[in-house]
Amino acid sequence: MSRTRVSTAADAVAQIQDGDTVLVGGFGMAGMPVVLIDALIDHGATDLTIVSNNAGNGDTGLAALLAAGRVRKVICSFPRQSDSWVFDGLYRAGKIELEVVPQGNLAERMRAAGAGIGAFYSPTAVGTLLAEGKETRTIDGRDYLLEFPIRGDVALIGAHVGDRAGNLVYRRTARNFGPVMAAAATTTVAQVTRVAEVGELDPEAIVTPGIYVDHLVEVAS
Amino acid sequence: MSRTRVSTAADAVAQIQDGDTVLVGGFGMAGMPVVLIDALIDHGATDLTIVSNNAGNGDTGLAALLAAGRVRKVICSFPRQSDSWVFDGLYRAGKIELEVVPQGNLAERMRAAGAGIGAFYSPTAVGTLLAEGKETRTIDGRDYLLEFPIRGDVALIGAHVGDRAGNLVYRRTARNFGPVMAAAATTTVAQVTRVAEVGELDPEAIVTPGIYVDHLVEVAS
Amino acid sequence: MSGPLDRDEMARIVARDIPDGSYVNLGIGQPTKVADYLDLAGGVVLHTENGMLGMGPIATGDDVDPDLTNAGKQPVTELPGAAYFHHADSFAMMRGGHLDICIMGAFQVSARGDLANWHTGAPDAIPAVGGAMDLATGARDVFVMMSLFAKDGTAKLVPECTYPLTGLACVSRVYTELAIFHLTADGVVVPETFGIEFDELAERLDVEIRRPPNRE
Amino acid sequence: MSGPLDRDEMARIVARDIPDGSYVNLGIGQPTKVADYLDLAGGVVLHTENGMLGMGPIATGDDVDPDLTNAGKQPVTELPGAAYFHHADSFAMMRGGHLDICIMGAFQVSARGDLANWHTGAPDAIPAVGGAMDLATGARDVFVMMSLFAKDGTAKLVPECTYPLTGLACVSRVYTELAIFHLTADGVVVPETFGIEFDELAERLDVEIRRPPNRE
Repeated sequence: MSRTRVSTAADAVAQIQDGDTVLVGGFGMAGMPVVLIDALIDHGATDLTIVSNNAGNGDTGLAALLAAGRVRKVICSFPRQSDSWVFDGLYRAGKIELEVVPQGNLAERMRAAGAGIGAFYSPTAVGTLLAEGKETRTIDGRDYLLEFPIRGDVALIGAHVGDRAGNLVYRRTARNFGPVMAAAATTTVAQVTRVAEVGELDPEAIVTPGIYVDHLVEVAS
Repeated sequence: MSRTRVSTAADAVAQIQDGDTVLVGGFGMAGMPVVLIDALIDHGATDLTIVSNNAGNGDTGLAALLAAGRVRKVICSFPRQSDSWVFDGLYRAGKIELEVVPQGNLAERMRAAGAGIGAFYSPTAVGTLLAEGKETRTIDGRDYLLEFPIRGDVALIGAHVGDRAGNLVYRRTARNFGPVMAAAATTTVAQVTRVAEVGELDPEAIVTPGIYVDHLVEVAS
Repeated sequence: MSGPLDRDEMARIVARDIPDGSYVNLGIGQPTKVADYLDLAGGVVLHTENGMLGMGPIATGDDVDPDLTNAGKQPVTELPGAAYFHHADSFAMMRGGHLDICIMGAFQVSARGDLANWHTGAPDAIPAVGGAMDLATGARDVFVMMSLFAKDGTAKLVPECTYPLTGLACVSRVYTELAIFHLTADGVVVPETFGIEFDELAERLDVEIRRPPNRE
Repeated sequence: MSGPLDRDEMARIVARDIPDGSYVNLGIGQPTKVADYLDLAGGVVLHTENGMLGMGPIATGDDVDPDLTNAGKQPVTELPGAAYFHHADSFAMMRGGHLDICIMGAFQVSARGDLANWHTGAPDAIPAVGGAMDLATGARDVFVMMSLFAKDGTAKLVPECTYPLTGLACVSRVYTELAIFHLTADGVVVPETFGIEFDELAERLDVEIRRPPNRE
């Protein structure tokens, strides 16, 4: 019924090219596609731009991707954390580019990419350092900044269950960036704890329709 | 747990003022809040702006509101239908104002109102009669029109089940404009077939969180 | 084919040209019939802009549910794997370029792919656009199904549309009872005709047409 | 009150001032503690920007679920009536003005309500903003909880912020261990002090403060 394929992690990330923009889901560990990130490290693509809420924690996952020297630029809302020493070191050494985007603008810019919106006016960050270089406009007496879409070549997200048509449901706050990133990328890979048969999921409760999902990778939950 | 109240239709529409903008859900009869529209007719508010996909069918519902002379302006995507004789007559007699908005721009303009977006660039309608008077901008080689939010003073929508905290679920394609209008209006009234206790609805499957819903009106299904 | 296509044959030909795995939106009217010739269980997923993927055939009898309709407000059915979403999400899906093909009727299509299908331009007409402009702009490919000539005998595939436009340079193919037209960067290519010779077709149109490259 | 408030007393005072039925977002750190003094079962609904309404207290023991955290990534619980949504919907809710109150910490707040809480401005600091700017702009009311004086003794309620701003004219109230400040169009009003006389407080601040109108 759809083009979605059930793939191994290695096959699903095989098409990622050097220089690609990769959207990586998750907020903390909730929704973090750890198996897909490990596959991306093994895959070897480099010169990547990573869009994610954070810039890696500890020494695994995104931090390991950064440590391997594969990332040219990070677009995120909150790079600096108690355990973000890999990113911190690269940044202070001038070895990685950083674009800090307020969390809501980050989500909305990806939402715009998926929704075919050319740009939008957001009130967030008006009058701050993060407004520098952005076009401003007063609408009905309120000031806004012009924000442009963030598109991904590939999105790597974590979901709960996916059916063979690619429909996804999430669990609790692990939903976070998944639905937005799935729509914002040319190719979307979802790590799920179970692949269900078509028709198993409640059509009223599907959060990401299969049209947005190219690969399902089943992982141990 | 919330401010949502279970009300009669008459009480729920009592606050509507002359001159208000009222968002009315539904696509055809699916999701049409017929009981609330009848209550609005009885209430008597006039000089209204109605935002809805269509401009009334037959002689009941929105058409009856129009026939009663209560509507100054209609903002919709598709006024002209085989049974839209009430609107057609008023329009041809110059007794009602019409703003035709492409269906997707209509939905997105209300979404922007609910989401605090000041304006956005849409590719829809570029180069058409409906682009007249709109600001255009070329972004990455593609042309867009600047579209502004449509806010409602009140939204009248139809949903399936609502819990006492105001959380709503819908049925099938009756969902249509409901979630978008609920967020775009200062006050939202939802007609539901059943009021459930708090905790009955699956938190993963709630489509409109109670924060957007002020009144629930239970009607026979 | 021995003669011009009837409506069912046109629907079948359009369905034949839709690749398996496509996400497709069928416009109101004639395009709705294409569903009858698609493999909805195994191949093609239908989108309806009022908020659904996985739409099935028209519903009849006990299957009719007033909460489940297509964009033409006809009762339809739900297939396994279906998903529902609200209007803003539905048009985001469309505008964001996620639908492969949308099929619409038309008053006129220009050789460059401009589409006119929402407004006759008559001074007393009440304008009504629905989702046509969103679909024209949003779908990756727009196929038009229409009769090639209007009732007054004038061609509806034209050098420039005279009716108000729905979208600019958006149509990639036009299916008519007499021929299929591919609107390409290299001009209007006619891969098939039905009950008419290419030369006669060329004669009756103001738009320059070509045979496919491999037959030239 | 006999002396300056401790952290628990501050949290209790803030909770006291939140009307029943409010939708509230609690920032990371000190504001999280306010939850302990709110009637979450009957009165106030907590929003967490990672995608939830109806958040309950911090989870412990068997209730810990790695898929259920607050914005500070601490495990939390779900209350009856909770709803989940994705990040764009969550920040749309915030940016669209649907949250009644958000409570945040601060480095500095100006008399006009400018907020500085994301960046020390130190040249080697790595900037990280999270959702602070979205919350500052989006919530109808922003309450700040902070100590009134920095470790070096300088006041954090200032005529003009010297730290990089998070939002302009967004803070409506400041809760500190020594006093509550309402930032109004008519100036900074102090309805309550804790362990300090009004006149001494006025003496120690560069911001002009007033007693509430009915006590003047």
